[in-house]
Amino acid sequence: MIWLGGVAAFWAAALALNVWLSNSPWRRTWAVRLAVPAIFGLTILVVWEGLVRGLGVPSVILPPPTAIGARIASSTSILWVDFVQTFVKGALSGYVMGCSAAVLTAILIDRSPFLKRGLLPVGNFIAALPIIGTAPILVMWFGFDWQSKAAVVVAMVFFPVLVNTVQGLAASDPMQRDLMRTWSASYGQTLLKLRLPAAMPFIFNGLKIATTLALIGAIVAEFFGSPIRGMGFRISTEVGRLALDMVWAEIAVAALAGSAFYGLVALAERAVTFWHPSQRGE
Amino acid sequence: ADKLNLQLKWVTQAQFAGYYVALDQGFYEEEGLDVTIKPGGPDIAPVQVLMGGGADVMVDWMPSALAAREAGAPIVNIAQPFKSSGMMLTCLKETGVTGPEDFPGRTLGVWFFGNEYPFLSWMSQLGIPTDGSAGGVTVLKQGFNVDPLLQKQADCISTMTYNEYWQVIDAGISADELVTFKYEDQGVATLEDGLYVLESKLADEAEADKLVRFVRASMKGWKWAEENPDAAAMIVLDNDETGAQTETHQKRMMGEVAKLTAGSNGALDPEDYARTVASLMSGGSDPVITKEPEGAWTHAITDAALQ
Amino acid sequence: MAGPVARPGKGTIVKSAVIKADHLDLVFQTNDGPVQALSDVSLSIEKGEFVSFIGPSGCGKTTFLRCVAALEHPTGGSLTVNGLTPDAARQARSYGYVFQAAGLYPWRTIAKNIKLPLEIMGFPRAEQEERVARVLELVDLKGFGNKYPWQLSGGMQQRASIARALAFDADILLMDEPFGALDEIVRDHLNEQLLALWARTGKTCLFVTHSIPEAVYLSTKIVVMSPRPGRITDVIESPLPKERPLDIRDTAAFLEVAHRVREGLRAGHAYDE
Amino acid sequence: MAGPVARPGKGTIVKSAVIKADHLDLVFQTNDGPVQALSDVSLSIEKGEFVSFIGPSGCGKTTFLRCVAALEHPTGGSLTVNGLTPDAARQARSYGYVFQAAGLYPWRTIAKNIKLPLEIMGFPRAEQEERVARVLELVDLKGFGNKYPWQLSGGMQQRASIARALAFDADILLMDEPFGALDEIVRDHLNEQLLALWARTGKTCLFVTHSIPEAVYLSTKIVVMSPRPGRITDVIESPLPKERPLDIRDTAAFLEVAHRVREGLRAGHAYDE
Amino acid sequence: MRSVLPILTVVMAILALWYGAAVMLNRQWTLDQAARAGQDLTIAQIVADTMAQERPKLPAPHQVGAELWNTTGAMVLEGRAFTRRSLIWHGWVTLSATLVGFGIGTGLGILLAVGIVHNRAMDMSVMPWAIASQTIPILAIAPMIIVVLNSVGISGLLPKAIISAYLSFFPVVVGMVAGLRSPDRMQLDLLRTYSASPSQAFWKLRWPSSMPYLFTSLKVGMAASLVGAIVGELPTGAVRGLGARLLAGSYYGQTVQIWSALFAAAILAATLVGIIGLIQRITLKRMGMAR
Ligand SMILES: Nc1ncnc2c1ncn2[C@@H]1O[C@H](COP(=O)(O)OP(=O)(O)OP(=O)(O)O)[C@@H](O)[C@H]1O
Ligand SMILES: Nc1ncnc2c1ncn2[C@@H]1O[C@H](COP(=O)(O)OP(=O)(O)OP(=O)(O)O)[C@@H](O)[C@H]1O
Ligand SMILES: Cc1ncc(C[n+]2csc(CCO)c2C)c(N)n1
Ligand SMILES: [Mg+2]
Ligand SMILES: [Mg+2]
Repeated sequence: MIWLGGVAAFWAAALALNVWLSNSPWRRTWAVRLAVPAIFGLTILVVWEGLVRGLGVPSVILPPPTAIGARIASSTSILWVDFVQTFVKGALSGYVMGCSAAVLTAILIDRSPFLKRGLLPVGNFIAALPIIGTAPILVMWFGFDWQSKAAVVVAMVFFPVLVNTVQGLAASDPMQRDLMRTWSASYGQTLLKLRLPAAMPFIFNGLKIATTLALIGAIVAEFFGSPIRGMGFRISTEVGRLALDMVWAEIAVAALAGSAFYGLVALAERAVTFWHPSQRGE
Repeated sequence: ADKLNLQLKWVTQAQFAGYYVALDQGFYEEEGLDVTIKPGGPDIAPVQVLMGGGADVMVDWMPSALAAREAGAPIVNIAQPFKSSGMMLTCLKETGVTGPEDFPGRTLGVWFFGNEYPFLSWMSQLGIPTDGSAGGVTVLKQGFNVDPLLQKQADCISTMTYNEYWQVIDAGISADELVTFKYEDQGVATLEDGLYVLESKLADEAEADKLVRFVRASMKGWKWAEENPDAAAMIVLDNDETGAQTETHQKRMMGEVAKLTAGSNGALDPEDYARTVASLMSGGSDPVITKEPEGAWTHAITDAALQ
Repeated sequence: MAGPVARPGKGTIVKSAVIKADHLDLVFQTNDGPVQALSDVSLSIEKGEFVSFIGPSGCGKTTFLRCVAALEHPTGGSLTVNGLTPDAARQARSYGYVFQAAGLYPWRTIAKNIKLPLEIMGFPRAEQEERVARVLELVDLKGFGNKYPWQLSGGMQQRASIARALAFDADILLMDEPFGALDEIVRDHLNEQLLALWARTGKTCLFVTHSIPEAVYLSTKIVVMSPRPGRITDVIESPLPKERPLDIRDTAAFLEVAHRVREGLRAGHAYDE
Repeated sequence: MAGPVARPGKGTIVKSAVIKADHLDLVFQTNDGPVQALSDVSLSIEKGEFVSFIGPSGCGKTTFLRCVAALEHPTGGSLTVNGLTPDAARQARSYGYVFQAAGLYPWRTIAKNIKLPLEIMGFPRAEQEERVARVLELVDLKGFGNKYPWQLSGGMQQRASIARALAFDADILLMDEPFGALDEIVRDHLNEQLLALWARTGKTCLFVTHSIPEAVYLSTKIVVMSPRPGRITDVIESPLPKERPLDIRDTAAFLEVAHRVREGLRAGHAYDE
Repeated sequence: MRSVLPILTVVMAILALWYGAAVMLNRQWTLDQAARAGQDLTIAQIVADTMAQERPKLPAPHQVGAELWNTTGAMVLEGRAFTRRSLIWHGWVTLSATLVGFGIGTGLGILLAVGIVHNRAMDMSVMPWAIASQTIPILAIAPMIIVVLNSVGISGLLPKAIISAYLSFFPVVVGMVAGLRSPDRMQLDLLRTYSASPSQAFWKLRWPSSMPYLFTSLKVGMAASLVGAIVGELPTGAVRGLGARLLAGSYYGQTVQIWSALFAAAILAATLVGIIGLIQRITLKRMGMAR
């Protein structure tokens, strides 16, 4: 009861603090922008801890955040090895390959209306194939190590990026395209100087969605066969061993890495599409 | 009738024929039980379901059950319908593996998710490292099918006598192209499919009585299945909701499973238990369990059920 | 292919038509059925002329300019530019086009926007810089080269787009209401500048405007159009001299031309009740 | 609450100021530092006046109108509307605002767009219909009520947005370059209509324009502004009678006022070299 | 209808590639079998065999097609559309969880978006965590969700639906936040000059102008929902539904069954997305937003 009461009190206090902060004059500052979500996150953790302890939830069902934190601290080397295997080798390489292939394909499709009308609907259909089904097949084709994980990631990120890029390439203002025509610019010049820059906001939309997909894809693919390291391997193995604190430690790393990845791409977006109204802000 | 949920370790197949027979033939009903059988799957940890209250009884292997007990889950073996282990390591002959001494340097497929303990303790008894260090084996986390052997991604994979082995055969590889190492033959057998409950159930008299009736009916089911393997396989097939199981495979599986249950009347043989514990504790620097478990099994239920 | 030299003004000698439209028709196919945007438009423009197009909204002024620039293809009649098809003339990079809206690329600074056509046409780097500096000065935007378009007011953006069209010295300038967003003073100023540029370089200018004084002040020839379907109702050769100070707008000759234009325009509207 | 009565211009009789700005300042905080959009603006507008604002692009005309409509909040000085704060006046629904661009909602037909403020202010249903019909007629859009905005030309859209502002009969009309996108003939026509409406209803009008003749033709008072920072450089009380046929534009009195406005405007520009 | 020819061409190209790949990938097995039997095979025999294996590495298109027909159309003809061997029945099981999950996810997503747009504290604190939530591998926590829900007595359809809601709410939040914020400053200012209340502003401006975004996110959300339902089926004991079929096929190395379940899922997704597209077209046309 003490726990539950404490949780309610903390929650109310944090909420009040956040409402105050986000309406305060400093709401545009870096510190507050980071603090508000951090306080929100802290609230979740405290509520979680309180509920687990207050309700006596067994730790094989849901461990409290403190136990997870302790586990993270004591298992950094394992977590690092897993991170390298899954994120760096699997997710990142697949992300880079999948996204570049998608952009190149989009340019190809864009050159040919025939392909555009033919490939996009079929592509959308193929994108609807659930990865749970394709992952075992790709593991069968590409083996156990990170290559098959990268293949799953490629399959996952390809179509969101493709569709966004195709849409983006069509987004340049007709007047600006006419302008290029009056200068009798070549296709390559128009692409490089007008259509790609104008497509950037859309491409980044795809790239951002793809970051979370890449990580999920790499982890999930490991459920279907892997070497004995990697975040997905660890998660499924440790669930079987009832080491739920380790499972949540991996999940925490995944969430952190995923958010950081997303944040990096969002930063790159800011730098590249600084000119877009959505980036120029209020 | 008293409600009772049974959590299986894996999907509906002849491995669990005894329970389906008991349900189908009305043995549970006769005992005044209303049993629901929950199939498992690759992501289901039966202990978790038990702890979460989703099931009253679970089927699990002793290594993972004892490991869970050491991790703080108060589970107790109340019956052991499987006498022998069906686990094997199956290798392609063409790889040149002839005995355990050939393992170093090889790639071996292993099931994880709590099923890795028998393998790990075998390897540590052989003194072969599994962590990728020199002179050791490369371990792969094997998915739920036999692809790694067929695709030659592994030299050997884990199989069960009643299941995966036949899938390899079905895939067109004949028995004489395979080398198999049964855990039983290697002297590292650990107890498989036993029935486990939470300690608290045993303390409650009404619950304990329910369990007695459950074990009695289940063993009746098992013996029925052993005597009528084909009919039992058909019952399993009737209970498979995926519609993916085939008659041949289930009949064959039932035949193999019958060999494993043959020596058991349901009561846990303390010697088997002792051997399993010894095997699990012998793991050198990294044993599966570190100390002799206490109160991890009881004859109370079987004694009452079988008198 | 350099055409024979022209003699602008009222000269009587044989002239070479830079732009020659002959019974031009253009029909847009839309969902609601065909829209006749241009109907039987015949017009001949000589080298060095300054031609204004004036007419109510939707009469086809923009469409005609787009035909000249080969951005639209007539469905009937013939159109030649420098004796070539419009497409060939475009490939020869004969046009500078100023659109109705500024249309600057938001990811390029003003200077880089002006440099864009120079890059595409492959001017040497040093010359690019020099030309950018020159046209920026011409439209009074010196010092704003490093700003992004959204950091400028609407009028400044419009001037930047004019600078962009002037930078590569095309023979033919097509300008679609370039001064629409500007206030009267800036407009007067730019009118003067444009006239000076035209007099100095002998370019051929096609200029769309809604302002009668502006049309009269700038042009050697004023084309009045009427809508539905877009037709030319009047072509007025201006009697004004080539030298035109701003106060020429108060002379009787000027007012007379303006009056004729206004009458022509009014005929196209329905407010005569 | 009603503030003390102001004594504008040279008039000696006591009038009631509808809008009273006193040493108004407005500074925008931007990434590049503060931008002073309005500086020390003092102005008093009486009920029934027609006030035009004219000045170079970026001088703060729009900003001043937005302050009056409580869409922007001054950083210094005081501003009252009907003796209330602009916010309170807005809550009393005292304004009709016509923005620089039409800004119609694309998912509503023209009639529904005009009906929008009526719905929000809770007019009875029958009256809504009746008012929509009336203002559609006023701006010559009868028969177009069921069209969607994109089915109309730019000029028609602009007129629809004027109709929308007129529909609920606010006491104060704020119009930001409402006729910018229209050609001269349509513009003349709408000028006449607006003047007639104003004369009939006695509304107070604040009107931004870039056209000097338009400002002079419409206004009882012309406010000339200059940029950086936005200041009022001249306030001209028009000597023209209330009754104004279109050809009043050729009278000497008209030309004189226009001249004064032009001079005031020119002072704000840098083209004096 | 201009698209028919291009689509057919692309489909043909894919089928050709697919057949080629099937021959390449399945060849080894054929050769191994022949070598074991001591036979020599001609090319034609090899090709024929690669397309008729029982457990091919990559089943040929016609094998998948036949399996799909046998488990759907043929079942219907026999009047056994709702038996366990029918993909229609399994599809229905998945579909019901998908739809419930989609409903929950969409509702939640829209509510969150409304909150984010109207409340600055929510905007600043919730969005980063919504992003983080999507980086959590769902397959990892799905079993735990099922167990936790089980322990409070919820089982059956709902746990699966909750997982599919978890996957589908995110695209809806992102899309609707963008959509509800899409009115430009002038459109908002106009309402302020009328001194419209926040709810009037919502219903008369924000909501209608968010419609195009809503439908786009509904499409993405629907596809995500289906994936969620399939994922949710794996740890529920994998007894019924397309996920169970996939798993069972995978477990027994029955590639033909995997591929047919996979295609059934994709067809289901395409149909659902198509239906939303249709509603979108009708609605936007009614609203006058489609030209
Ligand atoms: N792409 C198009 N498709 C269909 N109709 C068009 C198209 N472009 C223009 N039109 C129609 O052709 C006619 C002429 O249009 P145009 O743009 O040339 O008018 P304009 O004289 O430039 O008018 P404004 O003064 O408004 O710029 C109009 O009725 C217009 O609706
Ligand atoms: N939201 C804003 N943030 C920062 N600066 C602004 C903002 N709005 C206007 N300004 C600046 O304030 C000044 C006055 O702008 P305003 O829009 O009032 O000009 P204007 O007189 O209406 O010009 P125009 O004739 O082009 O409409 C300009 O320098 C402009 O850049
Ligand atoms: C992920 C995964 N884990 C284990 C098995 C193997 N398996 C199937 S049945 C069975 C016995 C327990 O019921 C075992 C160990 C698998 N195929 N996939
Ligand atoms: Mg035009
Ligand atoms: Mg303005």
